[in-house]
Amino acid sequence: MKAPTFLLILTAVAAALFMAFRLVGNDYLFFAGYTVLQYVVIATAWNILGGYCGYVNFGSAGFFAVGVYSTVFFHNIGQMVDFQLPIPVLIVIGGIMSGLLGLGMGYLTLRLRGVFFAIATLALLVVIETFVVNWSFVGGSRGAYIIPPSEIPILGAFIQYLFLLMLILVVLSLAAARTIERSRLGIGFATIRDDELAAEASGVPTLRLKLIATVVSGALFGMAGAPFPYYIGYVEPNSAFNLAYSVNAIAMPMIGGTMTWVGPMVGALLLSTLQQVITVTISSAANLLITGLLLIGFVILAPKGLVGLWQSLTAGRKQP
Amino acid sequence: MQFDLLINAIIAGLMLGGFYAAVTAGISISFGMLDIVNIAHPGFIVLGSYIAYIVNAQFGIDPIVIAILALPVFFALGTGIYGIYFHSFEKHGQDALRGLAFFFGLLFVTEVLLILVFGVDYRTVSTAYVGGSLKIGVMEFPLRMLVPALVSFAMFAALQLYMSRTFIGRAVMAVSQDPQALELMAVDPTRIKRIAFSISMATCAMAGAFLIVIQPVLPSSGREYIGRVFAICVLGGLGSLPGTLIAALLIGVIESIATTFYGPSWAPAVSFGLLLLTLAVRPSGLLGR
Amino acid sequence: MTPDPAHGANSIAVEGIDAGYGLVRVLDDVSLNVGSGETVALLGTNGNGKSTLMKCIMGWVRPTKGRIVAEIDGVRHDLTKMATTDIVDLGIALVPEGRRLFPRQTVEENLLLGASRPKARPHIKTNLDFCFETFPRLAERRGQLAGSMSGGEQQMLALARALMLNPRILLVDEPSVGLSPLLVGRTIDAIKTLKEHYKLTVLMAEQNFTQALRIADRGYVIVHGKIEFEGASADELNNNDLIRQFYLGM
Amino acid sequence: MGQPVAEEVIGDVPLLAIEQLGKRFGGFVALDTVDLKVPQGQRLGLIGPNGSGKSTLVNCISGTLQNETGSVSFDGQRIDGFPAHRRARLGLARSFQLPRPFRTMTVAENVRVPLIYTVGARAGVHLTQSELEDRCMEVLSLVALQDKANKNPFDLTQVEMRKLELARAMAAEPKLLIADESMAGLSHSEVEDIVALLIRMNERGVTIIMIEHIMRAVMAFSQRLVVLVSGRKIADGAPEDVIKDKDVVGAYLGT
Amino acid sequence: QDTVKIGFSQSLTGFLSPNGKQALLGQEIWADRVNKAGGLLGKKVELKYYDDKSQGSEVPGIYTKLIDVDKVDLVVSGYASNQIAPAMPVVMSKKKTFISLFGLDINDKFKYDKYFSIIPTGQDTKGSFTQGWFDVAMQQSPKPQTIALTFADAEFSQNACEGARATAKKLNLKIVYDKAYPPPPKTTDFAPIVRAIKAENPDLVMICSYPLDSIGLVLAAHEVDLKPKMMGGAMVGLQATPFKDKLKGKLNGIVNYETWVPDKKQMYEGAEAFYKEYQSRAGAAGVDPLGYYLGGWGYAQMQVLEAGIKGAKSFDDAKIAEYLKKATVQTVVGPIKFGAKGEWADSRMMQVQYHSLTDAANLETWRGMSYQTVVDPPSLATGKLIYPYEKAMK
Ligand SMILES: Nc1ncnc2c1ncn2[C@@H]1O[C@H](COP(=O)(O)OP(=O)(O)OP(=O)(O)O)[C@@H](O)[C@H]1O
Ligand SMILES: Nc1ncnc2c1ncn2[C@@H]1O[C@H](COP(=O)(O)OP(=O)(O)OP(=O)(O)O)[C@@H](O)[C@H]1O
Ligand SMILES: CC(C)C[C@H](N)C(=O)O
Ligand SMILES: [Mg+2]
Ligand SMILES: [Mg+2]
Repeated sequence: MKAPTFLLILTAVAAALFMAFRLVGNDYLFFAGYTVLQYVVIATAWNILGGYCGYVNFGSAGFFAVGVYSTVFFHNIGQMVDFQLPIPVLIVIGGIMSGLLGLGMGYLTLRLRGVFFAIATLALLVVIETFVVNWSFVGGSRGAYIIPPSEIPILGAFIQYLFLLMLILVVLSLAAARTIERSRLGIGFATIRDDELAAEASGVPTLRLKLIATVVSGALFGMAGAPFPYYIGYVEPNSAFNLAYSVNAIAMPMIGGTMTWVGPMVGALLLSTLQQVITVTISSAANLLITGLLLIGFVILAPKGLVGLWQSLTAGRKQP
Repeated sequence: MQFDLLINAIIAGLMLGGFYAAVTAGISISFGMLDIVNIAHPGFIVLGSYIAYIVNAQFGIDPIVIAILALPVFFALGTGIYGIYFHSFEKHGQDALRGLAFFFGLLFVTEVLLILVFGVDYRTVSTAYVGGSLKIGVMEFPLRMLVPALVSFAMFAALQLYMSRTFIGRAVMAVSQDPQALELMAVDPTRIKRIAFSISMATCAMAGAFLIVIQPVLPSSGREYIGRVFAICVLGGLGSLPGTLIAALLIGVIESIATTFYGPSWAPAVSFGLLLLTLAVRPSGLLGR
Repeated sequence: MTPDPAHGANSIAVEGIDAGYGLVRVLDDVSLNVGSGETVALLGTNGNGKSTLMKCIMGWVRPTKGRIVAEIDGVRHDLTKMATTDIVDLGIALVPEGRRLFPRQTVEENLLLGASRPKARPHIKTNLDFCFETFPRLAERRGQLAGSMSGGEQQMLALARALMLNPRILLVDEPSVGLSPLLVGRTIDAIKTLKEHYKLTVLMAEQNFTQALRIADRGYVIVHGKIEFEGASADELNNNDLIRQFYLGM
Repeated sequence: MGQPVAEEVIGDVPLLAIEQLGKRFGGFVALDTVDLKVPQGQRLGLIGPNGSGKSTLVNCISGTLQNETGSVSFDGQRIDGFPAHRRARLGLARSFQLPRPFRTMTVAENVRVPLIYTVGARAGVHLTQSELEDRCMEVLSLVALQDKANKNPFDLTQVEMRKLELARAMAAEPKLLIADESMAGLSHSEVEDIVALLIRMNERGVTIIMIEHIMRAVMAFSQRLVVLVSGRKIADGAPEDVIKDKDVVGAYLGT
Repeated sequence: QDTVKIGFSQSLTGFLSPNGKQALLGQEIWADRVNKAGGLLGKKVELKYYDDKSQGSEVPGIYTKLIDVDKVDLVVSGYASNQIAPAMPVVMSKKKTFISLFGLDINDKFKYDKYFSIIPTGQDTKGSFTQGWFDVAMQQSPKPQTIALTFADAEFSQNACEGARATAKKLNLKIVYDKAYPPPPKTTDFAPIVRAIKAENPDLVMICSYPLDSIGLVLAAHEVDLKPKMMGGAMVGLQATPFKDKLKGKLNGIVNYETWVPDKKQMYEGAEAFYKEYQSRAGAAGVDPLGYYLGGWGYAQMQVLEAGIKGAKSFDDAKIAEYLKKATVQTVVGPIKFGAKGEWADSRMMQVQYHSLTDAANLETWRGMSYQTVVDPPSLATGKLIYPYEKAMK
């Protein structure tokens, strides 16, 4: 399937989904759906660096939060000059901010391999969080209120607008991930994951590709985070830098499969939907327990994720 | 006056560092020596805290004594977990990422079990030395920090002796470098890893007791330590217990001085910034080989 | 100082083994034996299966056919299905291809690791003294990390580490790899010294046949996983056409 | 046997010029002031005992390692300091002694990588998808791996893995190809195949440096033979002369 | 349909859960009582709640689900600011009346006309946590001159400290130390903070802290021998029974805010019965055994809603809000009258001083008033402040 065709189909699916949701006409679907979609973008973002290039980012929450706080920052500026940027613009800005952070992180840490890289991203997360906590313009530790309008022309409820934006982000990020995966860039990424020395010897500019990956991945995280203040209405560092983002960003691709764009999406849809469902059915610690058990179960029983499981089921038994 | 402050800031930092060292000791073994990214380690430390809590509440035994009694329990727990880890991952070749996810899952499961058994309230222990403090000249040693720090130093000394003086200990230090070559020394690398991992889990009993002596504990308390624990381990240099101890003391002292003189708000950035810097300049850590 | 003398014969017999990796068969019906107290050379250029044979003896690679029997202090053991650690425990030590030192451990730590074998523990001190006496270089560098030593020093360390096991039978896989010609000679000499001191039975895989034959009692030539030639004496090997053909490409 | 080409004969700028190259690992000197000039179109054999620094030399030329002293020039341009991928794009390809295939890719994809990132990245070249496919299969058939195009490298035998290693280097359409022990473990006829293949490539104008222990192959292939011992060049000249050289016999073949 | 559904999110796991669960028990006891008495306007009450895991990001989804899917008739908030604020946009867009529990100054930003706050802070929300503390301090002699402020890097403590800072300035107290610290577990050892404060030798030490830091700071103060003339202020956590049990004698002398104490004057109608029931059920629910801090308040929150419904004789949000704006509601924690922004018309925040505690203190001690004196406001006072701090320490 050519990329434009794919984009078209994806858009059609998204549009159908949106219309179906509207038909049901219940805001909760949009709220829950927003969270699920947000995780699809986050898992896809993580996978571009983690799954395609093999560099594990522990600090996903930091990138997400930079998107969140870029919106808070421009919102607060907007309060002062009495002009608010529209959310799509804020998403683009959030993406740029997190992309820049990705670039910085790349330069600082990409010469580190394996766990050292992972630990460095974790350290970066703490440093950014401390910075935000101490930056009173964006609310510091006390948090910031971003009061969303409750209605919006044409669409009606504001959450539908946010949902639609996130849906567009999902379409874009999946299309981006798929395009990368099938492009020469994707092949380059895969060589980095497999063997950096051999990649260099085959002409792959590994450092540049890794920087591209950190920037693209960072930008997607940031874009996922940018509308969040409007979703939650009140942001404080604990909710923006929540460990759940870092954990889910890794867990979802792991459960779905890290080799293709489908894996993170499937993992995010599954895990995040499950988390939503559990939150509203068994109101207790069961949520964590199930995330934990699923994670353990999947990595033990389906090492290549759901996608890998599916592939080996459809491909039939291979010769020993 | 300023001089008093500095001296006491350093002392407080060293004691805090002693505690950090205890929290990191197990990671230094499992992650540093065995290449097992046991991100659930802090979760098991909290489990150690709860065991100290429950026994302390029932029988009034000192939490650190309880920890020592609980060592075999944690050792056995480690043996069990390593068994699962080995059969699911290590046997089929290393896959650090999947192992990581496994331990993430384990962290959650431990946390939930604690919630289910003990509820969500803060838990504390009562011991004679909480609140008291030893004074030598201008120097002050709050016993609540001093006792854990001293026991932690003793634990480090014991671990280091074990690692450097015994056959198993030496094998532990070598096992991740070339497990197959160990077989040529008539040593079963899997057994060595199992023992080492069990030891690393046993340290959770101690660190858990220290934690609950120093502050009240919640089932989710462990999460916040993940970053710090790995940071100290990497800063010190993988696989080096003395390195871990030094890094822990360094972080403790830096945080304490930053807190005393510059306001505590920036302390986390200082220590993690230091880690970033160290990684950029010397990726193998302070005492990395 | 001589460690406790051998109480009986120490020998190895490889009986018609096939072995390989996955689908690739590397060894094809290989048989050889090393008699008690002998030094036998296993000759062959790269990739002919020397190391694979060594791995079979040590239990790292399982033969698909045939068996391997060792006699230690006069007691026979079938090695074919034994675990590597148990084989080592019997008293068979291997100086592996690529040396396989623990690079981030010091020289001394590496040596002490060699003494992990329970039966070697009582002799640590005498063995260590002997190692340092034979390789004074190691004594000088006992605190240095093994990975930072030169190839020759590493080879000495690997040999010394194997001896810390207090073995009866010593297998050496290409001791000359990575060594300068001068060091090759010295290392080969050292093997001889050690063998005599410990009354060892030695099987040595080598490409450098001239050096190998200086100390070998006899030898086998392995070509593409088959024993192509068996020389009952060093001379017989020295003057063989096959060898000239394989080694010099003439 | 090809005619010996001694260095003095070379008029033009050599394709590869190495001057006073040095490399150490910690305290260990792996390469000690090596000089080597390779003219365009030559078939050079490089031999030396294990650990003599051959692979290290290849690494320094190809950029996998950076040399500490001396210089490396390629096609008239100083290239030391260049990252490996830039050198690859300039036309410098190498195979690895221990095969390093891209594990998660098929054999064909392995070969496609240099086609995209080396050939495709050169100025003025644009490969369409079908050209890419064609070239990929062409290279694979050179080493008789066309039937395994869609296999995973792990399904290959050691021998096929080596061929893949070589194919990947050839796919880069290099001016200079360095084959580091590509034949270890190959059978007689396979060795002959590979030698013939390398000679064919050479006839198309590719300069080749072959590192090998198999003397039969070395003698059949080389127009010139260089011997490295302990990081030093101890002999350089026509193969027939070099193997008779006393030092060489002493150091490499053993006395 | 003969039930009325009341929905809310509650922190049942995560770091706020000790308080969240305590409040939930209060809410459940209320529902049981109402149902036993025949329900509200003839309908049985059903509580519908979900765990927000102490994470604000869960809250918007929960409230939309409650309103749109579960079709609850009414909503109230969970505990506390961090979960109340994220619910506001949703609640506002659905035009629901919202009775919040222990949110600090939430409606300042939203200005929602159907918001009612259950927290005894009065109109000066930030200042009232510590106003009484300053009032008693300034009556003492020698009159305090200097003050140190230390507070956790978190929204509540920042706000409370902001109020305290303003008051201190108004009173011309010299601020000699004014620094935030990251709350635990980011900060493990509080001795350096306390020592830095001690070095400034302040007369007053105002602490705005969360539970873990409250404990850490009290212990560190003892270890370092910090003895200002008065210490305490807005320390969350000291009100909870497990923490009192942990600190015992080390609490002596501290003057801290309190929201309800089992003093005769505060035994409002229904209080005795409620706490009796709470305490009999606390063990099974695994929460604070006494429930003085949030159990009663969770109950009171629902009593306010109950009063609204009964007063409006309707479940209609607008009518309930209309009624509540004017009414004075009697609850187990006292009469509540709302003023501007839905905050209380008048503050009833107390300052309590702990004293005469020994290691023998136990649940029975905490049950009563023997160890604490209400020193402010005068209307609720049960005794005089022991001043300076050191005198009360023994
Ligand atoms: N782990 C392995 N997996 C697959 N094939 C292997 C493996 N190890 C060795 N081989 C192959 O088996 C064959 C014999 O290898 P072996 O190492 O036994 O040879 P050798 O005679 O010791 O050579 P060398 O001089 O290189 O050490 C070679 O073709 C080699 O490529
Ligand atoms: N990364 C490294 N770190 C330390 N030492 C190294 C490194 N790479 C190579 N060496 C050492 O440098 C020396 C030369 O190695 P090199 O691989 O170049 O030898 P070679 O001539 O290719 O040998 P072979 O015929 O075995 O392939 C060896 O002693 C080797 O151990
Ligand atoms: C102490 C309470 C009145 C405030 C509460 N802890 C909050 O976060 O808002
Ligand atoms: Mg070999
Ligand atoms: Mg080589």
